[in-house]
Amino acid sequence: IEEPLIFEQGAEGRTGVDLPAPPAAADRLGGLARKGAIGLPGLSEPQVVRHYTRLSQKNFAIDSGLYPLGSCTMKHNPRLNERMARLPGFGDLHPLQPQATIQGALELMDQLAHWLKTLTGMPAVALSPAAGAHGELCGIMTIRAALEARGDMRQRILVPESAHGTNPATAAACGYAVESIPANARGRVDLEALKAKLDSGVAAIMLTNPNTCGLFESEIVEIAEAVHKAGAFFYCDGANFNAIVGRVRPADLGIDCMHINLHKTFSTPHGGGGPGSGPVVLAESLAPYAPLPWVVHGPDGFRLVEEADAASGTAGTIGRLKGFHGQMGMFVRALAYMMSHGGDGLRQVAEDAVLNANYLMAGLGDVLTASFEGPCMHEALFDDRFLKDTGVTTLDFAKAMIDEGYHPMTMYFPLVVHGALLMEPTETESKDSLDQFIAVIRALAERTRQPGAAEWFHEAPRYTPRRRLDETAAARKPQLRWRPPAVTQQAAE
Amino acid sequence: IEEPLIFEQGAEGRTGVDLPAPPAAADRLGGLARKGAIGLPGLSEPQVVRHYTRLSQKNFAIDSGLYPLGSCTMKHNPRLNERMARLPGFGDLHPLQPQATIQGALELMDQLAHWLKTLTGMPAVALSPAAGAHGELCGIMTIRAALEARGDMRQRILVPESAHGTNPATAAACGYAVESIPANARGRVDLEALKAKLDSGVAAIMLTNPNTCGLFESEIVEIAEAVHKAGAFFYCDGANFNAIVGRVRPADLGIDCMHINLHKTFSTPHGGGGPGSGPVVLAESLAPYAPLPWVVHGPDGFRLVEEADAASGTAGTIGRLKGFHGQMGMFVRALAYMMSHGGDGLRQVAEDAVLNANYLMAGLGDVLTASFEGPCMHEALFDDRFLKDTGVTTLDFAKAMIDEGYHPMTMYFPLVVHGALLMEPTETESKDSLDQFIAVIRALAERTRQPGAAEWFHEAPRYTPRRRLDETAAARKPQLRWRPPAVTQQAAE
Amino acid sequence: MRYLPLTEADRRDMLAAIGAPSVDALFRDVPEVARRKDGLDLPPHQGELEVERALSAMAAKNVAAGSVPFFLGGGAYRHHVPAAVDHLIQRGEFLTSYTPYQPEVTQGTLQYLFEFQTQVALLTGMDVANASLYDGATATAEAVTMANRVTGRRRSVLSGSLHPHYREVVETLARFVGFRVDSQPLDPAGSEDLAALVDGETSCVVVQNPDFFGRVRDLRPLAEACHAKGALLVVVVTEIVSLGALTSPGEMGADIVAAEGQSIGNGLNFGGPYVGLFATRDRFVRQMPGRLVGQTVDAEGRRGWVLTLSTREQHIRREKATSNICTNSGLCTLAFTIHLSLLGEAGLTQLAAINHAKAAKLADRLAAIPGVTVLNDTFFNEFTVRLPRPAAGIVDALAARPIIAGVPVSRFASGHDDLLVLAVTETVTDADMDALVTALEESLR
Amino acid sequence: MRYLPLTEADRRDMLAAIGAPSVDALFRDVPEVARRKDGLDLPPHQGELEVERALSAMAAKNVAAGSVPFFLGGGAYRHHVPAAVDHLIQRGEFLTSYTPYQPEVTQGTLQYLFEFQTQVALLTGMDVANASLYDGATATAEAVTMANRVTGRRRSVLSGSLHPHYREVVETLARFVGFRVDSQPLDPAGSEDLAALVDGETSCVVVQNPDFFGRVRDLRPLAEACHAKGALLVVVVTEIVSLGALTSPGEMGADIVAAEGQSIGNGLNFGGPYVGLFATRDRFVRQMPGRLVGQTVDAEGRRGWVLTLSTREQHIRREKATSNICTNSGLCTLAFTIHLSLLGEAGLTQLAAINHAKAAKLADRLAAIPGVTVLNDTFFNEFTVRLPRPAAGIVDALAARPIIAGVPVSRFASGHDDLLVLAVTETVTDADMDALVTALEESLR
Repeated sequence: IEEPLIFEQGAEGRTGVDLPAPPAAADRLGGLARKGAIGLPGLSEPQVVRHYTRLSQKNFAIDSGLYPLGSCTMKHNPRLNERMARLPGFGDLHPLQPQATIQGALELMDQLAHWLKTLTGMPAVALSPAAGAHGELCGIMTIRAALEARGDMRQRILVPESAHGTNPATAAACGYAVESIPANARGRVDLEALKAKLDSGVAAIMLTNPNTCGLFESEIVEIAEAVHKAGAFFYCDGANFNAIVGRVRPADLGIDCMHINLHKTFSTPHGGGGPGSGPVVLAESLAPYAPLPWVVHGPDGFRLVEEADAASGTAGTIGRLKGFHGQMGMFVRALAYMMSHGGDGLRQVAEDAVLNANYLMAGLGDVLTASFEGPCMHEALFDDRFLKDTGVTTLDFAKAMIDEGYHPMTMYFPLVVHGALLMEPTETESKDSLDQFIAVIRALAERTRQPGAAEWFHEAPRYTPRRRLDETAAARKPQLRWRPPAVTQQAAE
Repeated sequence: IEEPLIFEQGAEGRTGVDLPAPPAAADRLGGLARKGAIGLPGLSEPQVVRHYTRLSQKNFAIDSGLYPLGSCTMKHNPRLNERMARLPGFGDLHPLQPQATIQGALELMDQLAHWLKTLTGMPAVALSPAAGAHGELCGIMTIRAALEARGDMRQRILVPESAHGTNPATAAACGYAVESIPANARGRVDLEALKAKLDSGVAAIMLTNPNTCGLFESEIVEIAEAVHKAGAFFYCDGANFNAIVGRVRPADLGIDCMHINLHKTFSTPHGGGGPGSGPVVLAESLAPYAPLPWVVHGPDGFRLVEEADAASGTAGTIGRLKGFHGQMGMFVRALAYMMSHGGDGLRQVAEDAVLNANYLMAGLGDVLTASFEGPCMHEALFDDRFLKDTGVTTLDFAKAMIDEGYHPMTMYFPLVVHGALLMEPTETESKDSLDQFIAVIRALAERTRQPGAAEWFHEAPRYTPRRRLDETAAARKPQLRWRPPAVTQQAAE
Repeated sequence: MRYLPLTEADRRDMLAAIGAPSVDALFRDVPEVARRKDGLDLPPHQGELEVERALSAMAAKNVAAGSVPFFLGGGAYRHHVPAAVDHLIQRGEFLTSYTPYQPEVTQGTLQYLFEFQTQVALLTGMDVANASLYDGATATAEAVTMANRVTGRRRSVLSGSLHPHYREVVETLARFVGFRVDSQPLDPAGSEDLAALVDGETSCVVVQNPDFFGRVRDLRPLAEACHAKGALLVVVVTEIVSLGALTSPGEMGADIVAAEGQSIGNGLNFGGPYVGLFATRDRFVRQMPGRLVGQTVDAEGRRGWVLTLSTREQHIRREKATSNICTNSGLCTLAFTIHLSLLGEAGLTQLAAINHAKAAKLADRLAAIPGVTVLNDTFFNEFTVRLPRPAAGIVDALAARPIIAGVPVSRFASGHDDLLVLAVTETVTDADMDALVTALEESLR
Repeated sequence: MRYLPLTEADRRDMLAAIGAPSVDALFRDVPEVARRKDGLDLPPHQGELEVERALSAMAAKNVAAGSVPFFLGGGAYRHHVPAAVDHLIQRGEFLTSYTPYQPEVTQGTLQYLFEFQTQVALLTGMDVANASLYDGATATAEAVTMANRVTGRRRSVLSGSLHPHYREVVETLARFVGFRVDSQPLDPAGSEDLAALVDGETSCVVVQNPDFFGRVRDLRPLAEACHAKGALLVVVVTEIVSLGALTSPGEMGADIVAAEGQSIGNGLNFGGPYVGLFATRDRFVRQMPGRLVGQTVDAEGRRGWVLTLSTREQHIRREKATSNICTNSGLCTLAFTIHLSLLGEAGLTQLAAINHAKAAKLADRLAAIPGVTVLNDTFFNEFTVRLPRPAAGIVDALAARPIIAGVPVSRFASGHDDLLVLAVTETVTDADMDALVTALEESLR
């Protein structure tokens, strides 16, 4: 069933809200009242509800099935958390209310900070970053501030080949030159290559651990020592914290700074691409540079410190990173998740996530081609050697999975292996679900060897609302908004 | 995608809830503690959420598209009403709380009663019936009580051929003999035939108006007069009140008693078959017999009268029909709906419902075969003459509509025409939606004339989670519950 | 008018297409005398904000159960319902669909009803259950008329410890349908001898377990007595969570179980909508009221579900139907099924154990108050106490503190002014119990 | 552990299949020093009821905006959001899906983002908008860095009437990225001459409209001044509803619009998550940060949508990306789009008219209080008053009544202790205004 755009369904004067007449009053708009129409369509509530219901039916989601998107931690999103975030005392609270009226909100932030600090072993946390990449920005800025404070103007940041794209982008955004560190044959950072690059010009290393190959950086303690010895800082991308939460504290690995994606490890919903939340835990050496605002205990309860000021110890702050105080709605959800699991449950989360990934690895290792030797952590990385000479690409294989009722895994990432297939089942998949998935993937893998396979796979997906879409055409002549037909016609002439 | 039963997904010891350990205490179960297992499956929350999400995806609903099920009034269900019903002051209120703690609830019931009485012109309303058929029971009981009170033990109830099955079933359940009244060529009750049956043995007539052919009973005033002259009561099935709400008051037609399906006219959600709510409005002559409880104004605010008692004027009551006080959750939704529309909006509801049905009639009249002339009310009735000699049945035609993205209309009802197709678009469909529907139905109607049509239609639906299901097999050897495979096997031996 | 998609222009165009001069012309069959030209005396339409404000103001005049220490049962129980339940039942595909008459596009509804039927059969220990009735009270009335049909007899015996509302609903039906009901007097002492009342004319005995006072009964002797005389035993359960701890009615010999399912998945809702559970033996299935879902196969041989045995129902059989019932409690049924799926075997039995243990704790604490005695030797999560003063006054006094202390038996019948029925669920905290005990002690001083 | 489906038996079986002796063995790559044998000092797992209770207790320590007369704006506005919005965004297919990298199974997300982009472009009067950023403040910072890229210059001028948080976020970024920011001093008088500050080194001027004090500005002269010097005009909007009443930034010559979209579809949420709107001219599109959805066709020629121009983005370009942004505000975007679809042209313009008229009414009432002056000649739904005493103390005193009276300017900068910024939306009633006026009169007595 085709679903037109809202702009193609509107009628003049129709609306999906009923509003009272405005009280009569002289206009104070200083002559700047809008003159022309905006161009928004008019729809009734039934039309809007049906439209977005139908759109939703064109989406795959965790709620519909296994979503093994590597590096994204597509785990179950508890509905309790949604309910808690909507309590009027949280959801209907203005960020600029007087402090006496927001004590519960500050308590919640303080509690969340306590959990994050305990789980990471770090003494401080900055809650305001809005997402993982924003947390990276925060972390690199605190590192730069710390270096500046000691008069040390270093210029380079080291990033492994396998890193998320945000890592080099962040380093560059903060004005650093980015240098790549190669991986060794075991899929880890090459320690010797790293040491070779470490000198007094290096501000930091940015490392993901467990790394994007789904492997624990087994020499991480040695890396930390080398980095610190060179006077640099150790930034950790915490995107994969899910694999070790409750079992390993980043502080014990020598990490100075790490962002945590609440939407991954602590299950705030991905929501079609956001909002996220990326608090950053900081070592003692970086804590003084944390961004504003800070939540502190005052004589009258909790207090928000919003201005840099020596009295409150915030003089070193890098300043403000975001309007207001952070992604409160996500804080509530994450804390509800943590309290539900408890310390014991979070440890079990890591164990089951790792167990599930290794079970996939074991179940698929003989039909796909695992890139590195086992055991993996929370995700299983394969490359496309098993597709050699079949004419089937990683992309084709992924699209065929869609027709079998699964969302594809992450493809072509990390870059360190060829035609990567990165599968992260997460701990909220049952064994039954994994068994079914393994059976389907095995059948597909076998099918790649059959005659006509290349064509068959290349035609996939067949049963989706849309077949493969022409991305090249989209980029070549971008149509980024709807325009009324008349205008389109003019443009075409 | 196949979705197993929950019983096929369970594992021992797994659960979707976390409960604290019970406090230690000696068992007071008198030796009747459960010994064996119940046999319930254990599932985690992620499994349960995914299971019921997937099941929902196998359903058609108003939110997914036009649902022109005649006589059912499948109109838009506003989400505001859901929110209101969940306010803790309504949703988390126990029916037996002290009266001082439920004044708002009683006020709401009083308000709802006021709206229903004003819209129908009737002086009293009984709120407790749980659904339309329950309301019929209530109405016929009050009629019987009124007759008994005057020592008049009549034995028969007249019901038109076109009536809903609940009408004769209700009359029979109250111990009445049911006599059928034929329809005339205009699809209305045959007034002369009715008069011929009216005598001192007739307790009541049960009439639906607008009737199930979608027509207004144009001689209804004459019918009422004849009924009353015979000393009988006039019961109206108010299932189709949606067509006239705000424009016609049943009291002005001479009706003594009418149930109102809140889930139809006032848009409480149908919910896959319930719950409904069927308040009954009563004329002065029947009001003293209304069921308990009554909401009355007392010196300290509102009061629930729960026992028959002369002091409160409830001595004549037929008694209690349902546990507690009625479908409160539905009352809240219905009142929210009424307040949203207001008197003006409800009148517009009737007008648009009738306009939409007539538009369908006009758009389809030349390709389908309309059963009766003239403007219809809120639904358009066709019969299967247009399918003559095509080998396609009404059922086949309906199933083909499913593949086009529509829920079928009501079929084979009312019984007064052959192979009925009864379409009720409701007022919440847009003109665009109707135009699209008309185009699809026209194309299908044309297709019935093409070679191979019989087979093509008979194979429909093709694109549904299931093709046509074998209802005969289901009824012949009913399997009404799941049993563990071992037991099934034994039974098969 | 936010719910009405037609614009004035649409209306004009549509009238033209129809060939009608005006909307009034479409209403020409309405007798002149009944055509309302002007509006009714009702307020005009309002926006969401205004409606929400008005209804919220009404809601705020009530004392929500969750906002106070709360000990009310009496046929409706306050349990914690997981957030996932309400989330799922609000999905439009469930909320806004109709009775699953078109099975190809309603397999979702049909499958959960089949799961529901199985869950109810398992819980009650019966062979088969229907897809729900309105509530426990109407289910009980349907059980009696079904027993009449099955036995061809027209006399039923109702226990004096049956919930008074249930008794009244059966009596109302009996009066108008025309069968005989022997209702026993309210029986707080538990001394009635129902077996002795069964005779060759008796279609059924109706008994509640745990009963209205909370007492747990061994129904096996009664079942034997009924069966010996050709009568059926109808067992009523108002607190379905009790079946997580107690021997099921089926195991004790029930022929029909009529129960209130509100406790699982459904809120208090001031008394409705609730969900009537109805289960029986295989051999009586064709005399059952209400909707039934059965398993079958589709044209390609795949398992699927349909409504079945509808030849019992009013839309087919009209005046010969087993019941006039047409609507079930669909969405409440779904809530029940989802909540029970979340609980599972382990969860339900533990939930029942918590309810029982907490009730025992409160019973012991109340028994320690001078002048207060606990009536029940046995109970599940509800019990009755005898107070030294009329319970109704004490309940009202405590409501002002505010504590909702329970239901005074005098609300239903005179002669038992000193009795108070209290329920304790998992939602009751130790602090709630402290508050009640303190308040009660103070009010008895 | 209700969220974890593996049973102990599953874990045993799976370890056997893997060939690992224990789960510990799977963690063998973790250095010994970092393996935690024992649990952390954190409470154990809890059930829903317990978590709900604990968090509800925290929430109850806050004063919810809707529970009191409420006049706070300052970058976040309390509007009524229709119930359908929250219902729809909670559908699992939206809530629990990821960034739409696989377009075949995410057409739902892609289509609403395309609708969102169009809505934002229409509202702001710009050619093109992206699929959202984190919030208005970070969008403003991205606008400045984009202007730097487009112009190849590294000096930006920030108006003194820009929201102080927005200014601070730009300054933080400037410090670490290394560009120059000329922030003007806080300008309640509206006397700054930004045009005079534009020079040949200026990449952009950033100005808010309505500004932080609520004032409505004609930006056309400033736009001309900017363009004459080759600089871009960045217009910031914190109250997007204002565009239902005001001439759009696009019409006044803006090159980039950075706005906060919270007002439409999204609750206050104590400051986040919100939704940053970002719109610009067609010619700058390849310098835009953030995700973009574009129209295309599928293999069968049917219209469809994909993420496009991702060669600007970090996952492709890594250190050469236009921004490091990876996450947008997907679900907030959806809420925005649904709410704006419900409003439509008629609804938004009327909503804006109501906001404006109510604000005018309150401004007139406050101006009538002796000692109080209204600073603004022009405003939309927010304005600033000068009080005869420090505003912060008055706000705190009124909060105790409880009335949330607005934001004292002293919260952001010293030297303006007597200024109070108040916002009035459609949710403010006459009774709320009465309460504020009375309370203010009393506190000034």
